[in-house]
Amino acid sequence: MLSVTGLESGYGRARVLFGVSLEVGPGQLVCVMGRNGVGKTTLLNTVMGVLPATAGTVTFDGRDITRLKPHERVRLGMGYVPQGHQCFPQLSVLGNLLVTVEAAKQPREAVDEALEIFPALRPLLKRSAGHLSGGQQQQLAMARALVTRPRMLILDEPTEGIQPSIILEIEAAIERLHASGLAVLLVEQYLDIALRLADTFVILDGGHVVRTGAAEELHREDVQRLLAV
Amino acid sequence: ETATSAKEIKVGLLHSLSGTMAISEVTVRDAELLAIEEINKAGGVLGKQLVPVVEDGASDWPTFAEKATKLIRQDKVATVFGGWTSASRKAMLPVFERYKALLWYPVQYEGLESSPYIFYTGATTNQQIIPGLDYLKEQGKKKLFLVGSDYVFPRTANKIIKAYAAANGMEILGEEYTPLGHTEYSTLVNKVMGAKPDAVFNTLNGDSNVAFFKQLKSAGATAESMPVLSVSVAEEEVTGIGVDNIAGQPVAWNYYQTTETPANDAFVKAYKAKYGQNKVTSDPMEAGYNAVYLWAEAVKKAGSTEVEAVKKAAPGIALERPEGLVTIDGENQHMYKTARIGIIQPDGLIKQVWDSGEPIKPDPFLKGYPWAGGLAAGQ
Amino acid sequence: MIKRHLPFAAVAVVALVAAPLLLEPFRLGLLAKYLCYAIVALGIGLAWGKGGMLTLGQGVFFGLGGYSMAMYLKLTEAGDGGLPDFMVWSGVENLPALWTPFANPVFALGMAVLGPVLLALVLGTLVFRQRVRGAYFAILTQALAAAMVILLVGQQGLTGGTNGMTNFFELFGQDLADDSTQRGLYLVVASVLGVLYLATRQLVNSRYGRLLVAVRDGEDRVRFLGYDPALVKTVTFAASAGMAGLAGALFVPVVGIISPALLGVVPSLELVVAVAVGGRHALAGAVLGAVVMGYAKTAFSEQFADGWLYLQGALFILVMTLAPKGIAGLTERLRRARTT
Amino acid sequence: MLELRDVQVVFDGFRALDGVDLTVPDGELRFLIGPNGAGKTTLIDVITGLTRPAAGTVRFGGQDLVGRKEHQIVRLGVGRTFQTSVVFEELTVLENLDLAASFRKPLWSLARRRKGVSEAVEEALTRTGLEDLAERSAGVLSHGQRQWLEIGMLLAQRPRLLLLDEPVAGMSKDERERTGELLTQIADDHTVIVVEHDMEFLRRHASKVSVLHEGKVLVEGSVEQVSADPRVQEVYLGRRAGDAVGNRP
Amino acid sequence: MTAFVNQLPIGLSIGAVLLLIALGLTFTFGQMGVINMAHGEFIMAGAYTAFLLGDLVLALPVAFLVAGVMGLILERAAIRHFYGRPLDTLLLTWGVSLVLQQLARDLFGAPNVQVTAPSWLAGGVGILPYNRLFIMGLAIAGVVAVWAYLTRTGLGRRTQAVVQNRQLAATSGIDTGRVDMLTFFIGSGLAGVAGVALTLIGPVGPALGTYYIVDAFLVVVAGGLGQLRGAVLAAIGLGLLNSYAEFWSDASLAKVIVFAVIIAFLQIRPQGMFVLRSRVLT
Ligand SMILES: Nc1ncnc2c1ncn2[C@@H]1O[C@H](COP(=O)(O)OP(=O)(O)OP(=O)(O)O)[C@@H](O)[C@H]1O
Ligand SMILES: Nc1ncnc2c1ncn2[C@@H]1O[C@H](COP(=O)(O)OP(=O)(O)OP(=O)(O)O)[C@@H](O)[C@H]1O
Ligand SMILES: NC(N)=O
Ligand SMILES: [Mg+2]
Ligand SMILES: [Mg+2]
Repeated sequence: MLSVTGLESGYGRARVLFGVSLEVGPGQLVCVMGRNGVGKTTLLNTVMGVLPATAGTVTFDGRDITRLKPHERVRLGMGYVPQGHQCFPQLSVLGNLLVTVEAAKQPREAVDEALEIFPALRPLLKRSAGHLSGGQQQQLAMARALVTRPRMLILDEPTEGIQPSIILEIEAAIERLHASGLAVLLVEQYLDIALRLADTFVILDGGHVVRTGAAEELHREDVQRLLAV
Repeated sequence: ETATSAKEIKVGLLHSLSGTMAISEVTVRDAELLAIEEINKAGGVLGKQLVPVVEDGASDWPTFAEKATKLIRQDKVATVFGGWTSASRKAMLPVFERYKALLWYPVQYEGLESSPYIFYTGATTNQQIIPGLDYLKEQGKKKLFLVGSDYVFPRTANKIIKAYAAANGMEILGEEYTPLGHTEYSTLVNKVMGAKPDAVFNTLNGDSNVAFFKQLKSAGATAESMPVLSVSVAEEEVTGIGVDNIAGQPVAWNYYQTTETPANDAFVKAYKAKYGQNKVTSDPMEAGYNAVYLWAEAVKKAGSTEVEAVKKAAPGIALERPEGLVTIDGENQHMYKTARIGIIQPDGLIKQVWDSGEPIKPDPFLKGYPWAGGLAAGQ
Repeated sequence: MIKRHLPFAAVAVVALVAAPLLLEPFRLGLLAKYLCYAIVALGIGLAWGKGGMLTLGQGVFFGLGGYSMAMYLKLTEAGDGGLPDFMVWSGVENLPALWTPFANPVFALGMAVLGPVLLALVLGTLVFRQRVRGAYFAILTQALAAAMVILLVGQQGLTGGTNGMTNFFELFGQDLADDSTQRGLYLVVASVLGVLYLATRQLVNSRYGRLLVAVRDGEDRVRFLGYDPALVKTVTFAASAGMAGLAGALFVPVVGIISPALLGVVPSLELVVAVAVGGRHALAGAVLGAVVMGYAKTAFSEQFADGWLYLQGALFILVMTLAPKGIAGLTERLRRARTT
Repeated sequence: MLELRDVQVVFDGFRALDGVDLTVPDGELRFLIGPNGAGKTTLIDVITGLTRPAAGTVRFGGQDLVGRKEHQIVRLGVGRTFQTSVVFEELTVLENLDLAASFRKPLWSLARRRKGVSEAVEEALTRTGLEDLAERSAGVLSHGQRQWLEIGMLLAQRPRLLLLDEPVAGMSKDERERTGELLTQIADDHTVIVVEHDMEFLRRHASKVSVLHEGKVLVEGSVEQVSADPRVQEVYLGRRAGDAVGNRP
Repeated sequence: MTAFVNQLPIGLSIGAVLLLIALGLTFTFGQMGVINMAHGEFIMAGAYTAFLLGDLVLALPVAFLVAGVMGLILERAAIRHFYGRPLDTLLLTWGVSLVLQQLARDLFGAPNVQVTAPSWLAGGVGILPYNRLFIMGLAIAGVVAVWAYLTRTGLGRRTQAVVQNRQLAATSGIDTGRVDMLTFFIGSGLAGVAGVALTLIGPVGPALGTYYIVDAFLVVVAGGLGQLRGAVLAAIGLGLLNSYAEFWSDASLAKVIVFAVIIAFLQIRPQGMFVLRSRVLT
């Protein structure tokens, strides 16, 4: 479904990714792991077109999307939850969802579906998103990605700053979405969750893929060693 | 390299070609260029062609000073024709005095000045403002309201008007100034209407006139119910204000496009031929046009473009100009000029309704007016 | 160390030795004028480039400095008991009390710097303490410039109105019309600029400079580092105001006129634009920008009296779009390109 | 000692804090947990002067903190980090730390060039392991590295009371471990309050925990006590992971 | 006394003028964070459109288009490289304004031109001429339209999303480029409409824009950047203040008083009349 080959990118003259390749099959959940600063976010941003790729290609559904604008990728069915619980702070929670649903040209029901999955947002619908707590914003961000009815979800540390019970809910939600056939590209720091969810791992270090493999093939210790400082 | 090379004489033209004053000054520059072209066609001065060096004063007084310096020191022009606002003249004055160069200033102004290095070809107060006041008095307008732009010309003019009023049994009901470029006149109009004067004496300059007349008109004032005598609104400004808004109002000048002299027929024709049939001529344009001819005449008489020689030759030079006979006064380097009151016509031109009959001797310090005793103190 | 100061030394030699020898008096006078603007630009570079305070009202401080100096010059000229020329034609009969102390050159020069500094301190305290910043601050300072002009114009008897003050003859006994006086003035201006440049550079390279950058990029965060950003900004703003004031005081004898037109919205903006063109991130860029834009304005308007605004505007738009970091940013890029 | 009594914060009619009482003695490492939106960050905001409480008192070391400006509170020895890290991107890591360490110096003395590296900065660098990045500008740091830098800046400030808002969010397991050790060390001679959602981190490093819920302190106690509390399980922890997975459709 | 009472409607009508000239600015400023110094020249373009057409009513939509397209070109050619750097756009657009003024001078000549007001605008009720009432009506219509656009349409919401978080907007599926163009088109178009209205009361010349731009900015600042309700209240407040200050003193002093009051006001409401706070640190 998504296939990344030889991807390079960076910031100005500083290169961060050095030829990253990975594959997300239809309905597959691929988890990207790696220490802080290895380039996980950079990878996802490049896949989404927020950062231009300096080399390599990104294809989605067999189509080369390396040069497409971010919003075009969204309309092809890529839903993105960036790192750091971002939102449109001066729009209400509902406004945040509506603006996304409209931009992605999806019906209003998509909003209700997303709220099913994140019921904690219901009482907050009228509140300015900028006033929400960090955890609330993160749930909103997930919901916002869902209302575009993506065929593939790209999540950058979705559990960051979330209370344990909701982490479980988010995990359950990801699991459920995955089960329903959605492809997922996930960056996750909680090893347990990653191990429970992922079909395949990609471990990054210094902008290179140092290990990839199916979940079964990777031993917990192995992963831990690769992620150690 | 000097101004007078073998074949040509450089002269400077220094007006605002950009900024608020461009509205008025560009046309003066155009009239001066016309004069230069005509003189050159007629063989030039002392057998040499005049070459204009044009600079932009940019409606900014210090720029006038800088460009004047440049014209004098760098281009070494024989003389400069330039300026409109008194502020620009005051900025240039020290430059011309310092370098002992000549400036020809073409606009009516507030008087109380007489620089040995400036020739004033526009009216001084006794050739415009005082005749204007005489006219109002004659019309039985006893209560006046003074409206002006906030700078030296209107403020000084209004001082003179107040002194005149005190001496002539007139009453000043109010005196208001607005910044140059001001466009919101509803409050001022309300004040004027509230004061119920017999007439308004208007010394606004530039764009403000447009806003003032438009807003006065839409407040219901007409030339009959509220005559406004203007001293800085000429044919050119009438176009921008819109004839509808100002028709019927009186103005005071020395020249109108309609002034009937043979020289004027030629001037108007030549100007329209050069710049377009829909263009109008006005008093400051004519004064700028005259300035070039008067200087050329003085140069011929002196046989040289040398400043002191020209200054010496100038007094007494008398030429038939579009406004009639103009004579350079030897005492103060102002001109003898005929005062004229006109009424703005529906076609945008101005019809003369009164004139002084003969050129008036310039009296920049109003020495001939006893009531003006205190005004020129210290000069 | 020596290498770092080499460019500065080279520029200093050219400015102090070569320029007075090579340029004719009129051009040298113009250069002196640009250098006065460069002093203001240096202050803007400090306040805006380093401190993020886009001040669109720097002309006000420049003007306060200029008027202080002009008042002194007018009073020396009028002599004991005399009145400046414009007061005479404005109908003022006695010297206003405000004017009296300006007969003293030390007071006048002191006020040229202190006046702007005090005004900036008051204004800065008022607005920065209330966390007015960014575009708000820019527009407020612009309004300040507009209001200042109107105030000056309205007080004709006190300030000379729109005309401002002109017609100065001598400074400390030297004839201002004299070319040698003008040359001397040029050297003074150039030296003052050099000294201020070095001092400002020292300041931005110090911890204070880092703090200023921090305030620019994250005022709120700085609070939680234990600093009072309002104080840091106010002090910096006052320093830049002081520089503008000094520049104004030098400007008056050099150019021979001070008027409201020199300190309104447009000239204030022009100075900021010059800084942007030169490159606001580098102090040298600010200085360079003032000289380049000053020269460009003169050259364009002399060459194309009718359409020079096109060129001025176009030059500026081009620099801003093609080299957003200004000329200094370009040289920086060139240097990097060479080293890598 | 930090003492909060009946602190109330209201935003447009919404009660973010609804009578919080909290006492943290000197030298304690206190963890603060609670559901998203419980008011943890707001509580830190109140202590550090970013938010003004509608009612209640905040005292630290005998001083009343309410009504003081942010920088004045810092000068009393209270330092904090933010949930989303804010560092000065144009300055180097070293300069960021140096600035944090210098706030006690009078303003005029800052006008001198920095010479060398002060002890506090040196220590912050080693403790956060950012030595190699010292000369890099902070703008190029990744999310996690920024988090470290924030903690480093806090250390360089040498406060008496440290307030950390989710310091390990987004860190890998190993890094969390290192941060935990660092916090335990710091707590030896400082009072520390840490807001965290990572229960494993808590179990390893926390002794005393306060649970905030809907603007009130729900319970206080050891990690075990708190995690065993059914109310905490209900509002915060959720049911056991196994159950949750089992519940999925 | 009547003069005093008259100042009230006069103040309101000054406020309407201020609102009309600031509306487009509020829009681009608030929605895009762009401080457009060329706004005044878009106003001028609207006024010249009225001059060329000679029909005020027809000129309203045409001027909206003309100024809007000019804005569109400016946005595409230059401003889009400057998003997130409002202070730089301020300077850039100032350069543009210089060029446009000169262009007008070359196209239409330096002197003012005259736009004849339609005869049905002659006369008035009480102190208020019909043309002032017309401007008031136009201002109200403009405010309602902008308000409806921002709060009642998806486009408006998208516009807000882009200004609040450009990158997030893009990755949420919003075509930021199109939103920018549209926003700038509308903001500039509103300037064009203001320009048509101003032909009723002021000069029409190359410097037209410069007369109004500082006042327009003050409205925007006092209102709270880009806040529609703020702009409305600020315009009315400043209009009344202006009218009474000038009534008691003079036009010059009134401007200084207005400035002083704004500074004082910002001591109480530092971010303007209305401010949307967010918890995110700068
Ligand atoms: N805006 C930027 N400019 C320059 N360099 C950057 C920028 N953002 C990140 N980097 C650099 O790129 C590298 C990779 O950063 P990235 O954010 O992709 O890491 P990450 O793997 O997502 O880390 P984390 O787990 O902390 O989120 C970092 O080492 C950082 O130094
Ligand atoms: N400025 C504000 N205006 C309105 N509501 C606010 C504001 N600040 C916070 N809130 C609300 O107050 C509540 C407490 O927020 P706070 O950020 O303190 O939660 P938290 O406990 O830190 O949550 P998290 O763990 O998700 O970071 C939230 O419901 C939030 O929406
Ligand atoms: N002389 C004038 N009109 O300023
Ligand atoms: Mg990341
Ligand atoms: Mg929080």
